[in-house]
Amino acid sequence: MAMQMLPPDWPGNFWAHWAIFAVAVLVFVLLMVIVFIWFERRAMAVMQARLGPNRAGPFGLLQSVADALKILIKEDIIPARGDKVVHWLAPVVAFVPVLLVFAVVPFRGGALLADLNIGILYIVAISSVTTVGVFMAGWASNNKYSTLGAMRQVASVVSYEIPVVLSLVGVILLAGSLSMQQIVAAQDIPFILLQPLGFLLFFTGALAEINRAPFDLTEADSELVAGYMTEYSGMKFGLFFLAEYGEALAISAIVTTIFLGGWRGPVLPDWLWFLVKVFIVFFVIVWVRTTVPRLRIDQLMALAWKFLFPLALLNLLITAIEILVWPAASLWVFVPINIAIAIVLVVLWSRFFKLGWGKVEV
Amino acid sequence: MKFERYGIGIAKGLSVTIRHLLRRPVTTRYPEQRLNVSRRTRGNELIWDKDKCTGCGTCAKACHIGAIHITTSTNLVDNKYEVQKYEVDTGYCIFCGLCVEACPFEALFLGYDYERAQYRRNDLVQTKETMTETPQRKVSGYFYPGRAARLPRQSLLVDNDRGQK
Amino acid sequence: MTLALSGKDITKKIEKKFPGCVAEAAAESLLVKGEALSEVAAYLKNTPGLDFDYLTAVSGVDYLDYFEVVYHLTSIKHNHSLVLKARCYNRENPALPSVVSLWRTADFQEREIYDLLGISFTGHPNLKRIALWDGFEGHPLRKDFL
Amino acid sequence: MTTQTREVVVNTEPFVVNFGPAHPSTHGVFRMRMTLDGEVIVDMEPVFGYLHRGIEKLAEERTYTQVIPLTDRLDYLASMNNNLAYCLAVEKLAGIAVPERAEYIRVIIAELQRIASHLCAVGFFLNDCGAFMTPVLYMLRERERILDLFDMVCGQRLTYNYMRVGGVSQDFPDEFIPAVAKFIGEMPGWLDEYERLLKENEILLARAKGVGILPRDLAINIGASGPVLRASGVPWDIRKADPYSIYDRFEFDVPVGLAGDCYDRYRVRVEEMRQSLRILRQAIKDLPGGEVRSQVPHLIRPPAGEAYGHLEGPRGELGFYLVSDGSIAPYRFHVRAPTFINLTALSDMMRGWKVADAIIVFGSIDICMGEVDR
Repeated sequence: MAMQMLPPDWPGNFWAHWAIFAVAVLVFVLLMVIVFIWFERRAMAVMQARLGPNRAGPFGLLQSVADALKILIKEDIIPARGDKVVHWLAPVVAFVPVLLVFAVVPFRGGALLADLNIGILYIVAISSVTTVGVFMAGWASNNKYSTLGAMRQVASVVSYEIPVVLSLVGVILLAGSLSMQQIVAAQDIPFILLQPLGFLLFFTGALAEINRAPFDLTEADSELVAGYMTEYSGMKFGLFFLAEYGEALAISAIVTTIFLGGWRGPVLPDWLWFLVKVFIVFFVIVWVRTTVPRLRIDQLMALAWKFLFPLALLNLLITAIEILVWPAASLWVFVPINIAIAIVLVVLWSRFFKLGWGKVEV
Repeated sequence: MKFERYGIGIAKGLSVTIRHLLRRPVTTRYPEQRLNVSRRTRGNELIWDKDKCTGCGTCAKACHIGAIHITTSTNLVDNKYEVQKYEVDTGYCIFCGLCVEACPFEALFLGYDYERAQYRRNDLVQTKETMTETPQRKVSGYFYPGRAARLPRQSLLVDNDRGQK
Repeated sequence: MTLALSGKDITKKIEKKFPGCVAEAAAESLLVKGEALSEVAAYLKNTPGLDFDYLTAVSGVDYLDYFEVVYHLTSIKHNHSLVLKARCYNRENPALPSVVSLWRTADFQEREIYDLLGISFTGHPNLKRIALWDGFEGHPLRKDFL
Repeated sequence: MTTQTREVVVNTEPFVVNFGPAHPSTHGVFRMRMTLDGEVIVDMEPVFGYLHRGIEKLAEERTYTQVIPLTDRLDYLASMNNNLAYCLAVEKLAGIAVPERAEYIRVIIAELQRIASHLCAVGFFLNDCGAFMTPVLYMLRERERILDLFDMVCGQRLTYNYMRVGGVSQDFPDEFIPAVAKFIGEMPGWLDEYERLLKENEILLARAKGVGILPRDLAINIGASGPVLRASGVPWDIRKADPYSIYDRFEFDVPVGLAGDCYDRYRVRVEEMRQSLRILRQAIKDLPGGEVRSQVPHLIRPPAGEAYGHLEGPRGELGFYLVSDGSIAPYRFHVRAPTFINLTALSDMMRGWKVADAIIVFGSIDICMGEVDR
């Protein structure tokens, strides 16, 4: 498929380009979050032998719109002795970085807001700002559950940042550049085949960072009621909800761009490929969330430091060796080798990886 | 966490959930689809047979909450007391069916209908007039197998019956 | 089949050890004087032949002129059971020695009897109301509670 | 199990958190006042009584038959067993014989109720571990089949009021036995699938194995009973130790755990479901015909005296201590509630573990507040 690349400042001058794409990103994110919420509830429902939303609109499509309206109307309670300004600011600080991440994601045929040559570095930097928002929420709600939840979020994000970044570095080595455009261009073979271990590490780490599925410690409803979101209601809670699903959308978009070859695909038009892959990745996230129980906070930490982090280093080492020693060899040769290495490493490492049992003599 | 099972347990769990994508959901959409209730269901109303009732008051004594209020005339007409007031306060009644079992003359039955919610509490009190058997107000087969035979068969989840439209 | 030991043949053993503490030995229960309760209970729990290590249930009954606390004891090793009773006669503040030190299962049950019947158990670690809130006066399960 | 001792360098000051009556995972209105040092639980004090309805006082002004609807409300997840335990106590008190067919019906219904109750226990426990609602919904689907059968037999789905002193209130309808046979045929398949969902799940193993251990002698000392006691390695099951009604005619075995941790309690409950299916198969096979209730006057007037009738409920030994003074109402009605007593060691099992473990330990004991508060 000939890669028709859109010129970077497509409609001529810079400001028109920026305006069009800013609006496109905003509409894309909000619309996709609404569809994601419906998609998750529907997919989980079918997997749990029930129906899911089917009352509002055909197949319940307007359900998330109805939820959004309901949340808009709901009264907005601010805890009495909480820190009012920080309480008001927290959802904004949590949601805005999620929007910023989409500036560098190439949607179709290389159309993106800003073709930064440090695409991935920008994504990793911006996505860790949400943690500040979450901690502000935890602190400002003057509620024990929120503080516990916020501290757990900070601890988990800090410890999962490193395996995530290291697994991305493996991809950068292969693609030869940080910019998302180049990465998509370099993916004649989707990097998921070349970097299976990198994909596993990134996916697990990303799940922990957006605290979904087995790592949803921060708003573990069975322990901390709703974690840092306990004291929020009305539109502020809506923003946090938007942020959570926005992050899931961001992670799916990043995984599609980096590991599944972005908008490139044989038959279908390129924008459709991007959407299909994003939905597939999100389905996997929902699928894991439906099945797997939750990890305890100290197991979460131990998994990050004792399992993901060493494996990420090893993966980086192996990729580097491969690139240096056989630059010329066609990449298809490496696919079976890398998959085999990934399996061996996981088996070997999990042989003697054992968590402390967490009972503290008190 | 021992991973020496290398994530096989998680994979098995995932295989179970994905398999449910191909199965029909088990739930029924209530207002549109309705399940047939059991033939012996203890619906939330009582049905009283005027001519069989002799006004003996055994049902009122059997009720451990005192939800049945009955007053009869004092004179005996062909060994029956003429019942002036017969009220059941279904707000108090827990539908345990002890009154139906206690009635020696088969004059009291439980209803088959389960949608009798009211907006005001004293609408819950069933008086003599609203307790007779009518085509809408069917009698449940509780404690009387003969009447159960006339009711539709119960839709059982064991037979994968999701109720009819 | 759990063999229910009759009060009579247990009394002979107990009389030898603690003379004069068995008030009355019925067919299937054994009435012990209030103050001798803890020694007899300890004896029943620790002697090798009996070793009632499992206190199934503690129930209080208000017979108007005295309160009676009934201990259903079971031995898991020998699979036999015994019903031990103790009475306290004054109604203002009835008291009995607590058996929490022997069987921790009595902890909540004695608190419940204290809460609903008003029998206080001396030696109980934290004897306070369990089913009702602390400000509640009176003991509902007493026959004269209206 | 290795425990790391940790000397406290930074003197953190423990704070008290109320896992209050209205908390998503307290299985009803139950409050835990926890003193926490960071995430680690230093001490925990259970507070209950929010659901206290004074059932023991209510029973004293009702006739022996009118008390049966009250026993439905004790352990509302296994109310058939409550009815049965009460009827056994009254039959022991008044010396009433129960016809053969009624005995078999009681065993069939009690074992179906045990499966339904264990499904609840396992479903809510896995949900507390964090598996987001999937085990609960699979469990509700299985339990729905049993509730349909109970609805067919006695007309209600939760408060059955089905057993009577001297037998059962009504006989089975004729389409009941084929439905139960179909259920017994399918249930092992559903159970295997339910197990494949989470049985060897590494995260569940990590969260539940070795957590909240109840040692064997402490389990006996606190008078624990049911799966909690058997998971700690004590093979004590009233159906085997003191067989009531006709349980001595069925052969089944008693699953016993080893370590007494949350995972063992979960495994013991799942194994017990399989054993109940085994009993059901035998009971269905030789269900005799005949009367379902012996001739009992409507107002039973047992001779003055006392009796303690107990049975092996899904949550443990459920006993009724009845004192009768010869009148038509029980003089004293005391319930030996298994979960009320199983909670005695809750603080010992939780001390030293983290907040997330507290929820799992509490979930694995499978309490039912109706029975705890009475």
